[in-house]
Amino acid sequence: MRTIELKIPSETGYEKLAMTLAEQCARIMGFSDSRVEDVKTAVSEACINAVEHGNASDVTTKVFVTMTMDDDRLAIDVADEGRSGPPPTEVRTPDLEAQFAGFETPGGMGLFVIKALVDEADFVEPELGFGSQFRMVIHLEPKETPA
Amino acid sequence: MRTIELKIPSETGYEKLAMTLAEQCARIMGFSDSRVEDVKTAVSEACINAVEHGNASDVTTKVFVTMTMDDDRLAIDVADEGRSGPPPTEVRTPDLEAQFAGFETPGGMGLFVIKALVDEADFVEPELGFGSQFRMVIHLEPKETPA
Amino acid sequence: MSSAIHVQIRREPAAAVIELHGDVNSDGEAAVKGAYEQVTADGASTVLLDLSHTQYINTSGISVLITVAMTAKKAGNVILVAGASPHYKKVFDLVRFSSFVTMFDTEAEALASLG
Amino acid sequence: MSSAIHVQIRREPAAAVIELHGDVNSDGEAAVKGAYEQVTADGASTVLLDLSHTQYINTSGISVLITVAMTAKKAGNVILVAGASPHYKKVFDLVRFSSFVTMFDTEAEALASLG
Ligand SMILES: Nc1ncnc2c1ncn2[C@@H]1O[C@H](COP(=O)(O)OP(=O)(O)O)[C@@H](O)[C@H]1O
Ligand SMILES: Nc1ncnc2c1ncn2[C@@H]1O[C@H](COP(=O)(O)OP(=O)(O)O)[C@@H](O)[C@H]1O
Repeated sequence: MRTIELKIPSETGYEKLAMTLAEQCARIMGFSDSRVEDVKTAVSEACINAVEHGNASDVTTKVFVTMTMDDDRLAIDVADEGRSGPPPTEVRTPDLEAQFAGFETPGGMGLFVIKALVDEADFVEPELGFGSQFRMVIHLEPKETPA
Repeated sequence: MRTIELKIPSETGYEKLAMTLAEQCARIMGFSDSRVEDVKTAVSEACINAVEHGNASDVTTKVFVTMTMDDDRLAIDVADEGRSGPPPTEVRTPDLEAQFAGFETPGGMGLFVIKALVDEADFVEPELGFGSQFRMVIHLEPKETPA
Repeated sequence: MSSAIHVQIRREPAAAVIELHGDVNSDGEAAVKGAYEQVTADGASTVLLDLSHTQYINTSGISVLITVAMTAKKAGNVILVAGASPHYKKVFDLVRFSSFVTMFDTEAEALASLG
Repeated sequence: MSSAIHVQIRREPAAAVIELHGDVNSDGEAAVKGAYEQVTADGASTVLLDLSHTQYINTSGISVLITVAMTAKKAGNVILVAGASPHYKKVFDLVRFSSFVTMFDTEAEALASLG
């Protein structure tokens, strides 16, 4: 097991540092190209949520990303400082009919996309002792032999 | 000013995560391609020293990399847990004559190369309170306009 | 720090083409909307969004695309989307964006479909 | 976690070529030395190290190259190095590795120099 930790500013755009790091970890573990893309999108969306919701875009806050590389799974935890209350307890399916009809503002797709792309995705007890921590787990399929 | 922190395992190979992160920071700041290569090599050598010397390759230790992006300079600190005594106070010029003649084991090029590639490179007071901390600073040349 | 979006506009016989370069995220809203408004003001009623030059689209970027597609639909214009990578095509399918706009693998296929 | 070095050996009329793929670091010592021993055992007295397929060389990797070049020199063999990027050429110059082996931009130039 190997652990990599990253701390980035609460500013959109910096999620790309977490994406690249997650990509490298996923490649080291031998994930397929398409699984690597899934990981990158999931990490990006989780970091943007941490910046915009969890940290309410407060520039004095940070986003904490921890990647745990195990033999058969990659866990990625994204933690924020909880500036906007507790995280949601359920994930809504985006209603594009309503959005296209103008009844709803376009958006609300992040958590739904993450849930669809990774094997496990849940808010967990924050190890920081405060804020929110979102954990994503991606399993290495037997066919994706580590390099 | 933006600060990015990375914590990696004490194992050669993982320096590549720090290299990629430093590369992204340098590109965001607008460094030229050749300067980006300098940064990558310097970070790689500093991390390998932290793993092999500072942490004596003890797998329970970590290497701590901090990138500080300022308007006109990128500072990269590489800290280790100081498992093999204090860091060197001077940098030797590698003697390739002696190495080719077989009088010296090939090696001892890392700090020398770092010093040549970056604008400032020194061991500084460790902010962790223990271990060694090596600081490298690379100035953004006026012609390298940020993107 | 993102590689800011920039748009390139081209007039093809069958459609106005808006190429999206850089990152497609929330910052891109003004640029993409502006390009749509420009080409329709210039008389285009069929607009092709070419995503083949972008490597990064997030869900905020998809919201921007939805907003433009919605504006087009309201005005009776046609929006086509081309050049999304297999990964982003999968994401568009997941959120069902692809049920509301017509997707093509390449710009050439999109233009050919217009006859 | 590094992308481990692997070598590919080719026999050209003027020299044995050892292509280094992957990362050139301390882990590569056995592979590079082994390749050198194999080609010289097969009769080559001129050996070309082709670095054009590697993206990452660190100073431990340079030490490996020095060791092989030293072994060659002792045995009266010739080592040529080709294909280093401008950045690594700069690093080779810094440590003066390039004063001890002959460097060429490309394998073709290196082979041509052998007449
Ligand atoms: N880290 C977080 N902390 C607090 N609330 C969150 C966090 N992540 C998501 N949320 C809440 O869940 C909602 C849905 O998030 P998401 O599906 O990513 O869509 P969007 O970010 O576009 O609203 C957000 O609007 C927000 O209220
Ligand atoms: N982080 C560090 N902590 C303790 N000693 C160090 C550290 N970095 C370098 N050194 C010392 O400086 C010497 C020279 O380092 P370097 O020039 O990188 O060459 P090499 O690592 O090949 O010996 C090392 O052999 C080691 O004794």
